[in-house]
Amino acid sequence: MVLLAFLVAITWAIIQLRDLFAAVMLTGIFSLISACLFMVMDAVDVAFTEAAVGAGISTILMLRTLALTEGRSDPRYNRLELGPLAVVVAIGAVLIYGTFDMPRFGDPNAPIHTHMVPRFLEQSSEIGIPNIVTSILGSYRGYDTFGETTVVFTAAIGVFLLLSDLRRGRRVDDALRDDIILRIGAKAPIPFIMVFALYVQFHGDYGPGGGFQAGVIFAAAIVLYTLVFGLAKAEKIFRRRRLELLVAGGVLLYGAVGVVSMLFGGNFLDYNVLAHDPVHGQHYGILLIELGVGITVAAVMVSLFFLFARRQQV
Amino acid sequence: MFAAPMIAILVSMAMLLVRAVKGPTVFDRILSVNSFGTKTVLLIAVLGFLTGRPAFLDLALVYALMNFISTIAVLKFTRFGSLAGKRLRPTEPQAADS
Amino acid sequence: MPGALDILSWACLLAGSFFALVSSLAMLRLPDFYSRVHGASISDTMGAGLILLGLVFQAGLSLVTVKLGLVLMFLVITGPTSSHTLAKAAYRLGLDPQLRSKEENASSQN
Amino acid sequence: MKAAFNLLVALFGMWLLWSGHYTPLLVSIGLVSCLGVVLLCQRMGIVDREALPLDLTWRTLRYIPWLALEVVKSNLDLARRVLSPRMPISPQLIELQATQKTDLGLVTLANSITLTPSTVTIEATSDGRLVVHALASDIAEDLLKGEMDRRVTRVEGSVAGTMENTA
Repeated sequence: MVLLAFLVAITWAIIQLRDLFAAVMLTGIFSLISACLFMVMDAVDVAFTEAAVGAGISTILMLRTLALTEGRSDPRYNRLELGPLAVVVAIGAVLIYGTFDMPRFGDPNAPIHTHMVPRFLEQSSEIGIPNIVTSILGSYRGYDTFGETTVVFTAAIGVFLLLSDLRRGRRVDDALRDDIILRIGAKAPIPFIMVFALYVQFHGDYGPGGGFQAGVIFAAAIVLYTLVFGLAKAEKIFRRRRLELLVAGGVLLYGAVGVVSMLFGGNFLDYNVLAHDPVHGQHYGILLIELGVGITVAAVMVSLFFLFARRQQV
Repeated sequence: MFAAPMIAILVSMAMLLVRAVKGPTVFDRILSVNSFGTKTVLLIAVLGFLTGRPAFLDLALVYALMNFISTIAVLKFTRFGSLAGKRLRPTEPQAADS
Repeated sequence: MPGALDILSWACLLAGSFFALVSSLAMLRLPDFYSRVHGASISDTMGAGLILLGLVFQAGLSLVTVKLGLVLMFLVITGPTSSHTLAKAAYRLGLDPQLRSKEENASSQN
Repeated sequence: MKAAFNLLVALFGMWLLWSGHYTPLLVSIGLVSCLGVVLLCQRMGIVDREALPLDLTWRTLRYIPWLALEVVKSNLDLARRVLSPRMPISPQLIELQATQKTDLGLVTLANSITLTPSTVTIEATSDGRLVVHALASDIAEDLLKGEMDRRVTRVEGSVAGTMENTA
């Protein structure tokens, strides 16, 4: 409740603020609070994603975008538009009306608890993966997740096409190497962040986490490196072609798992056939597709960051 | 009993929120966001114990991490971008080494 | 049954909460940006340290303890790094700290 | 090479402590991951003595409790200042010359100063010049006495033989 009040307060503040920079900072807080809310509602995996994506990467990307714009919103666009307001209020009212029909949060008699959840839980224990979210996403709804990965892939290609044919401007050496405190303070954590990302990657079955989150965290480590040691150096290590290969490679890995399971005589993305024991098969299958997701997400994030960073230098 | 730290953290979050909205300089805002992030880490750690799922600590670490990286990113931005001087008297960032 | 460990743990948690509050209060009350950095660093050190320590006592000796320790270590390494970078950026961009010379200070205290 | 090996050990140690699942599959994945990260970091050029000063000596171990005590003391002091209605503060900038020989030592000192509330390092350059913002004059005088600097130099002295300045 308190958190919700915070959310309302902060939204109001964001709307009121003229200074876009301040607005971005407040957006950061907004996503921190909403992640707390997800936590309170026990949706750990969602909170995890929000933590990685909302609080971290999107703030950075928004700032990069801000660097390309003027930094202040035009007051002319801030008049109260009655038409859109009415539409929004109407839709909001309809949505709220809709929630009246919805069972109360945590109501054991809700349809989702009587029909879906037991099925998922049953399936999940049959698959032998402790984290139910992962098993649902990776196995039961493997197609959907495959689709989502493809969406990330397609979106990335779109952004690449939009941004990549920029005129090459002068290169600024934007390294912060002279800053000894930052250099040492950032150098030490980078490898640990990377290992932590891989831990999140491979323990998606047991705890909150998985490919999406791991990809973002891994990308964050590279972003940190780029920030401290400069874009030029980072691009030399993470070459563009290779990143693009990885973006595609991740999706292909996911697809390949599906195809291989077909070759073994199962359905597309039916991991049971990957090993003698269906439980192990499921395990390997999810591990592999999560790896595919992770690779794609990490590569997309890093490429996006590079693109924005390069653009700022032009 | 975990309620006491939770309430304390929430109250201090509210105070930080006030500071973040008030500014007055961009750095005040960045500082508040950074501090807010630390509070979030603590809140999640305490919440994890409250609900008896210490696996939440992974999440707390991710927050600590993202908080650090985004602070650095924001700072780098203020140093090289053109925006930071809005409310300050902008001076040229000094050359590579002083 | 609340053992000595429990009491210690609660003492730590409560003290940590107290410092977290003081830190935010400092953020509100202190007059300029540079002094607010000090305020923020209270919660980075004492607030976080004590609360996490309290949780360590709750957890007993297990992997959770190690994780808590690592979280604290990470905070301790990155906290000063980011506040220094922040202060430095402000300084270099020409945000002047509000200073008070010794004489003024002496007169204001009298 | 030694640094890389140290890093590998540290990373794998962290993996084991963090993971808590010791199936052969996961442990081997962990080992491979750590190896991969070490190789990647080596390409990024961030594997050196500076990044991971593992050779803790007993002097370091003695420094940490001292620092912790200092932090607690100054926290109490700052809390008192903030809570008292008059807020007896007199912010000032001071400069001090650090005596550490390596960047790592200097950073240790600078971060120790920042970690202690009511003092924040604003500038630190490789030649050992620090600019510090202190919240009150007595705190500044305390710092200028150089107790912390001496202690950090002593810690550094014990490991300085094995490392050269990488700056």
